[in-house]
Amino acid sequence: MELFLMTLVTGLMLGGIYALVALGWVLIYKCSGVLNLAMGELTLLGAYVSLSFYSLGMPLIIALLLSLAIGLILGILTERIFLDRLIGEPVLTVIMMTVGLSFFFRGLVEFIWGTDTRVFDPPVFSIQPVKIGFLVIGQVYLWSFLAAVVLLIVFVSFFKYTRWGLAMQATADDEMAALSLGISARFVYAAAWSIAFMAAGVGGTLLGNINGLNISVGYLGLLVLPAVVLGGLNSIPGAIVGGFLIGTLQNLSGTYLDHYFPGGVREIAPFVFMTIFLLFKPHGLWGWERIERV
Amino acid sequence: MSHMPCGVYHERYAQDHALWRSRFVRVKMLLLAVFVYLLFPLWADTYYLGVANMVGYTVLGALGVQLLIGYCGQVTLGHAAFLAVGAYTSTLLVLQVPWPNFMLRAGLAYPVSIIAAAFAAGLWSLLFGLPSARVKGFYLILTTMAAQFITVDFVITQYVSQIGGRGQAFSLPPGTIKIGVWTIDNDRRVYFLMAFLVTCLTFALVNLLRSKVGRAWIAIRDNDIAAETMGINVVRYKLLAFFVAGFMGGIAGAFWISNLAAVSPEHFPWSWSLWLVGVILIGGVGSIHGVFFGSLFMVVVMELLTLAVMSLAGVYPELLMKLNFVKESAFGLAICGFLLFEPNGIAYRWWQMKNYFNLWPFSY
Amino acid sequence: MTTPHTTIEDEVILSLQKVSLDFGRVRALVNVSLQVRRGTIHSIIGPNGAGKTVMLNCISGLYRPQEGTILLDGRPINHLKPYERARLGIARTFQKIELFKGMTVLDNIRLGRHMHLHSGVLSGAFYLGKTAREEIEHRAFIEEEIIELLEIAHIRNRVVGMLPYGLQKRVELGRALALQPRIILLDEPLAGLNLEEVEDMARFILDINEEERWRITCVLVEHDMGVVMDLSDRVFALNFGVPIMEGTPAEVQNSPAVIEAYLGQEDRYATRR
Amino acid sequence: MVIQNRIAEPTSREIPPDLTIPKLFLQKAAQFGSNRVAMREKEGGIWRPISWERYLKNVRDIALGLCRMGLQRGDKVAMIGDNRPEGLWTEMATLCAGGIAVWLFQDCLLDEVQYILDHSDARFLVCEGQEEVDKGLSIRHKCPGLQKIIWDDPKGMRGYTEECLVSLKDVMRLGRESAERDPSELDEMVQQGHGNDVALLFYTSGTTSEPKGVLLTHHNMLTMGAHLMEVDPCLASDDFVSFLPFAWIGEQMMSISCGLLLGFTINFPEEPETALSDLREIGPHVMFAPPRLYEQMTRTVQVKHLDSGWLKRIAFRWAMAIGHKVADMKFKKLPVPWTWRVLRRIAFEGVHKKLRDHLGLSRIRNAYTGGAALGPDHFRFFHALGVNLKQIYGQTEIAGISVVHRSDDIKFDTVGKPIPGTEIAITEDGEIIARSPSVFVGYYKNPEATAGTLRDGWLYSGDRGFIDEDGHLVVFDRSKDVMTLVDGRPFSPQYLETRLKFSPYIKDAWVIGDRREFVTAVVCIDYSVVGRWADGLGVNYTSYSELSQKEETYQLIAAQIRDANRDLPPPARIRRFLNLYKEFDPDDDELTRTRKLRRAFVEQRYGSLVEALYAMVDVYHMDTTITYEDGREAKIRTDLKIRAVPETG
Repeated sequence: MELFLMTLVTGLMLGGIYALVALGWVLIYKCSGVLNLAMGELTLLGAYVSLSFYSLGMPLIIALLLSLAIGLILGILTERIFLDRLIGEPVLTVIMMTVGLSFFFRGLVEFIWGTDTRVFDPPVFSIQPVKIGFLVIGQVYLWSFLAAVVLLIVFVSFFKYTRWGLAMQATADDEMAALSLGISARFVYAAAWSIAFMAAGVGGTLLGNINGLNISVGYLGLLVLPAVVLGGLNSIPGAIVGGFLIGTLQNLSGTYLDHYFPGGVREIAPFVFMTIFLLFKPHGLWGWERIERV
Repeated sequence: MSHMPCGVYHERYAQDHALWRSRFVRVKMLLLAVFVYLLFPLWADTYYLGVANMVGYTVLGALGVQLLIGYCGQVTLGHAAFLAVGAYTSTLLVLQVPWPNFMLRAGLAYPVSIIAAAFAAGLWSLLFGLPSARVKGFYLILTTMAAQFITVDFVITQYVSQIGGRGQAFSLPPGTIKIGVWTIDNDRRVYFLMAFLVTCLTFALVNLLRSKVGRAWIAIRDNDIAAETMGINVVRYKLLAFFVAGFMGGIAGAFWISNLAAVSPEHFPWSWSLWLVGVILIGGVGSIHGVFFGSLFMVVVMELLTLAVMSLAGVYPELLMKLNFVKESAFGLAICGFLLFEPNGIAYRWWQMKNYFNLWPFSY
Repeated sequence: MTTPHTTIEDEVILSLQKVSLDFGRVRALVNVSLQVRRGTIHSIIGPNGAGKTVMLNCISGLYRPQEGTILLDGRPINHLKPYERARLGIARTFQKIELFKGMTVLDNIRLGRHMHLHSGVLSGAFYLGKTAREEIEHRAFIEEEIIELLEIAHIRNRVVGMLPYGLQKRVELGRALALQPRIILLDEPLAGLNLEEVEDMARFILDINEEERWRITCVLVEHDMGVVMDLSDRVFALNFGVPIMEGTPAEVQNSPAVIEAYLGQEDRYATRR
Repeated sequence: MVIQNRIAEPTSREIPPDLTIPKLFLQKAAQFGSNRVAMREKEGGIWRPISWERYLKNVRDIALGLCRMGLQRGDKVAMIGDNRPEGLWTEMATLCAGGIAVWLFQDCLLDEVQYILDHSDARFLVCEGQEEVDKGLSIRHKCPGLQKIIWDDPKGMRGYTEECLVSLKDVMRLGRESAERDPSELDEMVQQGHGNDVALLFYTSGTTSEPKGVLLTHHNMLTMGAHLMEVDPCLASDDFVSFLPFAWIGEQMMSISCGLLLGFTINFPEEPETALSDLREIGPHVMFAPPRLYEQMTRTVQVKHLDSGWLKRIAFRWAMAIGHKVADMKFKKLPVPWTWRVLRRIAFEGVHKKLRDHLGLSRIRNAYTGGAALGPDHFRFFHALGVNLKQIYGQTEIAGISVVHRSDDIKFDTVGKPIPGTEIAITEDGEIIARSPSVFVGYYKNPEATAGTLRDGWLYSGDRGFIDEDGHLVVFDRSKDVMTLVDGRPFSPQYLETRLKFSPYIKDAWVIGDRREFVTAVVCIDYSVVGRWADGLGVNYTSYSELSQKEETYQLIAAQIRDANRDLPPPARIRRFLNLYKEFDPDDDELTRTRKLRRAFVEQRYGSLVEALYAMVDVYHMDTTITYEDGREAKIRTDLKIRAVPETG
């Protein structure tokens, strides 16, 4: 029981980070219909940028803010250069564009920072675990989780209450209507990509704090996919719930199934779960019943 | 509609249905065969043969991807899994099965293993094609991705690789790969095997595409509702497409072990799946020519890049170490560039060029 | 008006019994019953949104009605998938042409032959023996029976998407004919055609209905009242998913209920000059 | 009679007087049997070959079938339909049975059909399908001689129950049964024939009066074919595409006479509409067509060339310039220097070869044009491509041909030299007369006309012409078409019109000047070509009439006319012109169905326009009524500009 709760809680905490990245993913899809397979590389890029600034001796917050700023610029550039012209193209084209981007960014990251695992040095969070009741939780997890939750709240309130957020929602629902309200779709697309870059950067930085940073952190970008599929691709709450679910599921299967299937169950379980889930509920938990053709 | 020179007419349907309908094309194909089977292997040294083998391997892998994406409309991002299944099946059969002596002497073990590998990969692919009965588009892409991770990163890495207790990689001692009396132990022999397999699989796919099965696939790609009212069992044909694509992938994988000293999961990463899709995108989706153009283009460009980096190494030695990262980025940029500037791929350009000269000196 | 067929006139080939279909809160079909006799041309008329196409979709299996039974030759086919119904001899054309636009006319019609072809993957891959023989046999069939009938020899190798609309309609009919169906469901085959093309198409419909070679029962959804009244043996009128009446063209034409349904839409549904 | 000028060609090929077409047919069929393809028909997308053996069998069945149905020697069998093997079989069968074949044009009006059927006393009418049967049925009661209507294509024949209708299948079945009883019957029937028997009854298109029936014997047809083949031998392996009406003597000449004499393969297109693309598939070695077809080909090339990219355009112009240069040298019989030969070779490989491929002339050895004059520009165009195009001159009355160019001796303003065995002379009135074994025996049931045309064995053609210093015959346009200016100088409007129409921008032209001081023209621009040209310049227009009246268009057309004027003597040059606000249209009776100008009609219709052209005004206001396709009429008020053509420099 204790083990179960422990696993569950760490899972949830990890899930918070997933949810954050998943949010960025869904945002892009909602606004511009792009199914983004480069999310993992966005994460990498953001994390490495923060790490670099941090290694220069800046406080983490400043490093993070700087990486957010760079994410913002990169987001706009990426959208402008690569994706703007693909509006209305077949899904495969758009997906492959993000695949191309992912190769490009990964190569770039590897080229600049190499493939060795790098850690935030000195560690940002104390290694001393925190005890809450009978639960023992690494501080890293706790703080990461809190940071993720705070950011999630910020983003969600941004969509719910600010003019820009509403504009983005409007564009997602009906581009023509949005245009008639004087909202520039191009602006919204760029904004979506910027926010995605920023969310991914934060997520990556947090993950990097937990296990150290190497190229496999980019795997996060793939784990996000089961999360958004569970949520139904175009639902922000869905993505958040999906993120938490996947984190939990991953941890649970790592703990309980590893015994039966030694090896990488932890990494594979979300995908197996997703495949089975899709067979029964092809549109996710909150998705539209819309068939898209590739 | 294909362009035919004046004075080419057919008196029988067999002539009209022939693959190569005019003498010009037949001569062209003959010259191509002479080049591929005679001139090139005579002329090429180990380096060029190596490059050619890489091209051939890419073609073999990409044919299945082209079938699924280009002709059946089922996007797959996990094709390397089936190459891996093929490679591992073949390797295990060659290494682990106590073949009777006469078979070993006759060099039958490897050929038999190729066929077994093809079937194994085909069935494995069929299994992961099952969701295509229910899901489409992006969801299908995800399940094919799942195929990659489950197959390579889980089943093969964690279980298959442990067979025989050799650890991660299966080494293939020289002389194990034998077809008949013909030991495939150098690049030239690998080249001939490659050329033979590429010829066979290309013909098989081209023929399929002009018969019942291929037409059904294309119909499903273009308009699945109309296809169903034509009496086409859409699910069956989708699964068949997965099977055939996996089958071809299995052959590709089984072929590739002849070029490897050891087989390990690293040979079949997810990026290789993506690479294959990139190849058909660059070559041209829905075109057999495209498979060849894309493979040639990608392999040759990568080789040129290597050469360029080598020559720069004097100035900036670190570059040499980071060659792979440069390649990765370049591949990514190539895909992006093609999607932006040549979205129909090289095959379309080729078609346009042919058209330009066919219509010469007119434009229509 | 066509001459009545004497031989198998009374046999009901297709029947809908109390079929109802809802889309959410929208009632698309309400208790629709229909008996189509073998060898007849049975038209379904009704104003826009009356549920005519929905009826065809139910028959061909694209929609599953929530209630009621659809019988072919007295056997229920409700549970069958569209492709299984096609194999029982139901072919159709679509209101918005659903051809395979990138293929040639010939390949489109070849697709219609799909279920009459029997070669598998292996023989297809070698394109020898059975496959090659079969391809030739069916090519001959397509040429002699369909291309000849529909007068599309001059476009056989053209890509369908590039053809004018009227010819596309004709190719779609050809593709449906290639199934050698017993019943053909024609969803507005005349829509968007010019006068000459309408005459051609009407002639083809009569041909496939009357020629000894084909003898296909036609279920026709059409707006062009003039042609409907000329071609049909029976007419079935529908409004908002509810059957209004069924009868001979003359009866339906003079029925007050039908006139009522069309009231205010006279202009749109007036026959072509 | 004073014969001023006479040329004759000796012949070495004698046709035995008792040889008939069927006898020759049986010989060839026995010779080639099942080894050779007699004809191909494109059907179901492939060219189905028909061997000589099958050909013979089908002809036998039809011939015997017709006999069982009561065909007697000397009976007429009328035929109507497109070009298809069945047509040729029936004709051959008729000849075998000793009958006389009468071909009707597919587009004959009902009155004509009735006149010809009635006048020829045809007992059988062989129709292709429903359309022709309908024609036959509707005039049957007016032609008492007509007994049976035979049809071939079952399409749409479902509901026909008339008693006089028989399907060709049934006829053939009758014949087959008969042949099984007596296999030698056909041979015996054929042996009864003699070369002097009448084989064909041809009705010459009656532009002025009722059609006249030309009676041609077997000997006429065979000698004509043999003599033409003496000039330009064909090979048995050659291909010929039969797509022009069988009722045109030129088609009979190739399909029946030459085809039989040599046994080349006759190819039938799938549909009349696909004739040109089918022609391209076959790539014939020999063809004979009226000028219209060649004009259409050059026009296609000219128009397409304007639409192609700059590189293609430059290559085309360059290659055509070389081609023209070399062709001109050949016309003048100058030696071609090696430099030009090399250039021509390059131009040929680079452009000409491909152009010929597009036109379906890749394999052409001899191309003939006849029936009317082909403009010199067109003529030069084909020779520039290396197509050996020759002018043929002849009438139905002389079995189609009496004069033709020789391969190494082509002058595009002449029609060449008489074929072997033919004598040509000019009477003192300038009329061309001819004598040969191919001259017909007379008009059917019209002795007065016969007497007028056939005197002392000479055929009086009614054409004017002279024999030039090289021994070539030069034919003026049909006498009635040559016009004279007010000062008595002759000029030929048709000639000018074809010259104008060589320009891709000009679709039709009407040249005026009979008994006037100078020559003027009414031009119909080619809307699509001029339209694209205007788009390129950024000229805005919304309709044909607007585009035709643009100042830019006038300048363009003026330049075209100036080009056409270039080599002409000053009096024959076009001085003033206007662009018509619409195209000439066969539906408005301004053109014939073959797009020939109905001069008399347009003169009457546009009389006031003509006056304006000579009234030296710059603008003509016109009110006119036009009838739309759906029968509506509309009044149109237009201002038509009239411009002078700048002098040629």
